[in-house]
Amino acid sequence: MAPIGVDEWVARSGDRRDSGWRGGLSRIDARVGWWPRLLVVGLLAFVYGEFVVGGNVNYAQTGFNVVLYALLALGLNIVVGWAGLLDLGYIAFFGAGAYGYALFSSHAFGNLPLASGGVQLPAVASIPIAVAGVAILGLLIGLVALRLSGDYLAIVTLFVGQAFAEAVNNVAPGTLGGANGLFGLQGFKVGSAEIGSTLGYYWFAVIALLILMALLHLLDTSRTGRAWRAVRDDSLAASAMTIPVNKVKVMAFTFGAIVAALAGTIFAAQQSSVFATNFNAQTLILIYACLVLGGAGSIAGAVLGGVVVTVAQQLLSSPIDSAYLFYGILVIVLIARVRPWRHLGAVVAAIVGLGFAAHAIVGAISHSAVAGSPGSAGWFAGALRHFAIVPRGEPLTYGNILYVAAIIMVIAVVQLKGIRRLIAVVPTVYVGICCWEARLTLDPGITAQIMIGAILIVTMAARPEGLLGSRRVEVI
Amino acid sequence: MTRLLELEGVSLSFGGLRALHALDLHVDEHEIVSVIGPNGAGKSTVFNVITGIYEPDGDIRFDGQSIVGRRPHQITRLGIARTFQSLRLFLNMTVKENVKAATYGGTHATPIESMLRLPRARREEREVEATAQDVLSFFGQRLLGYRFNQPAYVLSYANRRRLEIARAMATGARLLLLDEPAAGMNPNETHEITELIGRLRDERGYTILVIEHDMHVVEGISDRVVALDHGEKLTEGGFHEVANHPGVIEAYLGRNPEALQK
Amino acid sequence: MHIFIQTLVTGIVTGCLYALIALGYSMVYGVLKLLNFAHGDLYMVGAFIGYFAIQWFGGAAALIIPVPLLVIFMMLVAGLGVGALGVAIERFAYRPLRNAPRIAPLITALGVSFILEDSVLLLFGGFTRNYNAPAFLPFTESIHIDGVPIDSVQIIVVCVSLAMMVGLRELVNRTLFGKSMRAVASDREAAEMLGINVDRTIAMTFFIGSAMAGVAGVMSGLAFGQISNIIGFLAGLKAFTAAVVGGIGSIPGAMIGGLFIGLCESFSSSYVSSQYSDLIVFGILIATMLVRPQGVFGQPPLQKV
Amino acid sequence: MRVRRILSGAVGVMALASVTVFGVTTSSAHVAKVAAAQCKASIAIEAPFATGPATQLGLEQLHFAQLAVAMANKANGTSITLGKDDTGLNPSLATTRTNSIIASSAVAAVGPAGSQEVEAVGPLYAKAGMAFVSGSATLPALATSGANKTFFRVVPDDDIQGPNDANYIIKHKLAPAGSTILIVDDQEAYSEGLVAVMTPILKAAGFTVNHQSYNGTDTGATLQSDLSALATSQVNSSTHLVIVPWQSAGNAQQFGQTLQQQGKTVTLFGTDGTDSPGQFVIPGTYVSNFGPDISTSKSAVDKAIVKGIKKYGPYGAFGVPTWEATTVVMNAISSVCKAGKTPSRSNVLAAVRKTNISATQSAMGVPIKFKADGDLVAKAGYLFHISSKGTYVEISDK
Repeated sequence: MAPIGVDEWVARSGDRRDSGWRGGLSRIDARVGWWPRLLVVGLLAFVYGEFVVGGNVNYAQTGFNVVLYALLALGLNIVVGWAGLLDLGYIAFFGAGAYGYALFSSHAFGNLPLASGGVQLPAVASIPIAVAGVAILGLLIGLVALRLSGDYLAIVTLFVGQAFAEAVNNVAPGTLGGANGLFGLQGFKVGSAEIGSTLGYYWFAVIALLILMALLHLLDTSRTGRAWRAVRDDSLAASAMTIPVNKVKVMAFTFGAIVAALAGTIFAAQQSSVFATNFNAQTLILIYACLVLGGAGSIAGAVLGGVVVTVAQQLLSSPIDSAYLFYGILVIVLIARVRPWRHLGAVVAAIVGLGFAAHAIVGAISHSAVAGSPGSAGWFAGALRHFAIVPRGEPLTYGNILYVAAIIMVIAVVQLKGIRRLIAVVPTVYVGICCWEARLTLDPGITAQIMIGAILIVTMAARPEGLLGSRRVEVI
Repeated sequence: MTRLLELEGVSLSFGGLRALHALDLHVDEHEIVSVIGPNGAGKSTVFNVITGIYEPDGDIRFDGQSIVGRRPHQITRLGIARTFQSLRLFLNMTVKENVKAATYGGTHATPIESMLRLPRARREEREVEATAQDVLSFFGQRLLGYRFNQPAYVLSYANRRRLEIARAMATGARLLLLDEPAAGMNPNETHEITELIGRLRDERGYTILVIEHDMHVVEGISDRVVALDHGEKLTEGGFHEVANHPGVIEAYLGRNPEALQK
Repeated sequence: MHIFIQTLVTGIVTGCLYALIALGYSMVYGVLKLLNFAHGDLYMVGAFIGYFAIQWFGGAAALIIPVPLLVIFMMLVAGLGVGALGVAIERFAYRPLRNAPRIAPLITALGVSFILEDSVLLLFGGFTRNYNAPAFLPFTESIHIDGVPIDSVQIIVVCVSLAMMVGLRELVNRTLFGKSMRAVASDREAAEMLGINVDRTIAMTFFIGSAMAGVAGVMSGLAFGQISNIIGFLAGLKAFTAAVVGGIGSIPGAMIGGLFIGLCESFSSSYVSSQYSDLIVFGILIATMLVRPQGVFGQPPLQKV
Repeated sequence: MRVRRILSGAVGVMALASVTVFGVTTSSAHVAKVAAAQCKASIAIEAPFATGPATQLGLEQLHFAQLAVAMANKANGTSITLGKDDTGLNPSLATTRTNSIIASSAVAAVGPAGSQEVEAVGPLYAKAGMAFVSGSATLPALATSGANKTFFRVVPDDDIQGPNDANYIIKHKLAPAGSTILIVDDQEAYSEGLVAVMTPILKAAGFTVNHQSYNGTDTGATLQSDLSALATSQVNSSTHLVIVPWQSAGNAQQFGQTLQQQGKTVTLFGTDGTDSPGQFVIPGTYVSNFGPDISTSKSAVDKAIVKGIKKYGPYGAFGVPTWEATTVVMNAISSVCKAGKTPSRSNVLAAVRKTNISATQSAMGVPIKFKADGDLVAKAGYLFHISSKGTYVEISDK
């Protein structure tokens, strides 16, 4: 028997969790060091850029956006994930970085006496200038934020972010361009060499990302990283353990700002223009989505979040791809939630049966009620033609009714238990499919937003700590 | 014997409520002093003013220099570390990280140095690692081995108390303030803690100021006992004289001396 | 003088609406410590319900029922509908996260806001609709103060808002529900142990808060005409400012804060520039927070060591 | 039990993988094959029809474009498809959309609607050598700056509309000589541009010009306090005319109502951005536009359009130019086909440059012929007066 005070249950808790294939993975995971993982990330990025993109601007753009959001999430992770400061003004640093770069690489100063024709510094000069400027901004805001904690901090920073957008929109329109923003920026340029293509910026961003991941990992496992997390868990205890809480907090703000600013400069150079609307609450929410979906507090999580959110958005923006995403998620959810297998089989069979039956009946009554073509293309569009009920033309009203119905049914399914739920799933899925084919595919842009919102809610309900995040206990 | 800690006419009041009143208290090098008193007597408040969480009137000197008005982390750097009655570990950090975090004040590598793992950063990391090992090993069986890399929140209550002490040790302090180290422990664990506190002084040379309710522990460890009530010192001296001091008995349990005798 | 009074009137009218929305924010924050970013969108939904109520009864130009009846009906339907919606959201989105890390419900709230805004966009399209209230509540029926006309809509807005605020105060201070709400706000676990039905209390809080936002939506439609699926965000932001300035979690705070923000806005745009009014309001907020983080009426959070 | 879990996990992973693979490998919107036999191609329209402050305008443009595609396909025997991209009148959104259009197989584009959007995407299209024809971007610099080499527009720019309006105001004494004219911009490129053009002309005519601005992106109560502040403190007894060159007809309507409600009697003068019989109906208002009112026109084309567009309900003057712009692109493609070539970006661009539509064939009432910089050769402008019943009446004499 173990000596008193050694509690076996706790001691073994680790081993208990390690069972099944997940356990296997996590054991492997535990053995691998940090730099092999980094290599894997780099390899994936290389494969995508080298073989997948293949000159397609759209893919290059997607890849760039992924890396950009990963960068932003990394920076946010310092402030939110490690130091535990709920900074809703993060977007301001991103914006400041972008505008900083824009000012030194465009005609912006053209209408000032000192620099007619504008300031056109090379990237090696303008990036450090912009980043340093923003670092100072972060320092100042950090100093101000010291007086606040928790939600109050969140509130003030939220308005700092809003104020930034308002300011660039209204102040000095001659220089900042007001609502028209600044455009015609020169790209990253050293001497005569200039990054011209989106793919070029993709590579640049990837390198920046890899370097940052390495540096931040080393920082996280150093005294500074420990201090940040200590302050997050209990700032009072931290201060009683020789940690200068305020200094540490300001440091976190500044580092977050620096990363955001770097991302901002890359963003501005790639878009070759900046607009106040690039830095609105919408973008902030997406960055938070990346971080929280991936798992706040984990570097890999932040990056994964960036991938998931951006790719999801990209897929959702085109009817064909979004169909794959939609049905893919549907399948995965069914597999994951409906156990055991015979139930799954029964449900799927029931859905298919219901579909063709309903289609046949409605078709018999009125042909035009099923004459419409499903919104999604691809190999299964043909099958869907005899499955989903889609009236002729653009059946908006019909689709809207289905949409509302689908939402209500989903809510109902969540409420039901056991066999009732199993039964309710069948019509819900079918209505969902019909709604998707008849309505949601007509407005990809809107659908994307709705799906993102849904993904956020579901993830938070299923796994509040995010995909790669570790479970947190909080003393409130 | 040199005076390590000295409180002189320390008073503190929250709005109208008077938490401490003209309190004099001193702790000598290598001494174990217990502070006793009924709930709300102001024991924890004493710790809070010493560690700089509240700023009192009067003077507090540590090793001869006044520490009133300094920030908590500065005071800890000078060599006063504490544990909390309501456990305040960094629950989401591993056991080892909890201890390492407490070495922040003792190390100086800048973030840049840490990022690039420059020589100073490497050296300090090694030292920190050693400190952590050393401090944790002090608790023998209890905190050793497989538990180092588990988050603190999986620890049992007793082990959380141990970890708090370990954390305090890692700050490199000379004076430990232990706030009810035996609270909520079973008799065996209580017994261990009593031994442990003794060893802290004898093996590690710490000076210890401890708040404790459990009279067995107090009796077992104290060189000197200070009794507080309503933020004022009732009496101080050896355990038995304090325990039999009528004021103390009354303060504790009105008119029922038996409880303290056994 | 004329300008001053006119500005004052505008400020009070907009301020009342901000106050109504702010109340919801404040109540929800009080019981759940949750910044419910979806609240502004509830107000937007209310505005739409009101609009469709008008269409239902023949449209602004050709109403088939007496105007007072219509106004009451709109507010009733919007209040109940949005209230129910609020309860549903709490039940399905927030309740599962009661004990999750603080950031989780925040993100969920953002998700809900996405879904509300874009569902309305999907169902009704993004173009602005107009209540066209003057058609049935003409400006001509108005009283004048020093040449400043105050029309029936403005009077309705102010009266209804005040009535609701007073009602809410009574509800919170006098009734059993009010007591249990305050209990839950101060300590949920303890309240639960004392046999208070926490779930029902929270649901009720959401209902009342959301209902007020819904009514506010209808009145803003009446007063300003234009509604679209994006009016929620800015209104929510401003109301939120109001709640914070007044002291988030405090009901009188929300009322005063709302009026304060409304007046700030109208005066800054009248006397400084409409261009910078938002900046000025945000400035005020940040200043308030730094001078008095817990807001004007809020209690400072106490720390136990 | 464990086996089952492993299986389920594996299946899940595979499903996810397949999803992403499919997703990444299937290209995005606007897919269309170009076959030599029949004249097939795809074009795209960028308009703010789903999001942003001007969805009314955007929907109108979308509908007229769809109509134009249908009509031209029928007339020319082509089968050209139209991809629709919503830009929310937002430059950054327009930039992303344009990138995906350029990545697609579209050979030319219609739109975008806003001048600030064109400023953002013009260089991108120029780089891709792809023609884009806007029906509403009127900022003069767009053509003259030389940054947008593949930009065309079927509408006269502000240097024509602005002076037209100012001169009309002067000529017809919409405000008594020497009185104050309030002109308010909504902080958009479009608005600020017009203000810059009109102000000096009005000043020269002896008016006192009071230039104010408000945040056009505000909504609800905030917008209201902006507008009523303008009405309260800027419209005084000496102000008789208020010019509102805004992009949102709804805001103009709300401003008009605020003025009425405050008992201020002034004349409003709106520009093309506010031209919307569905939304901006303050009686006695003047609204200028670059498009004619085709509803009363006798010409065959106009009749056909009116007939075709009926099902979409009320429309303003934004549809017609977009119809024209789309038709320009459609005709260019069919001319390429007639020449026996398969439509490509370069040859379509060339064909668009050579566009020559006679006044009778165009819905704009003027011949469509482009200068080198993409501007119209013809200068035309139209003016409407809103009757007491809230209907738009075209003013013939300018």
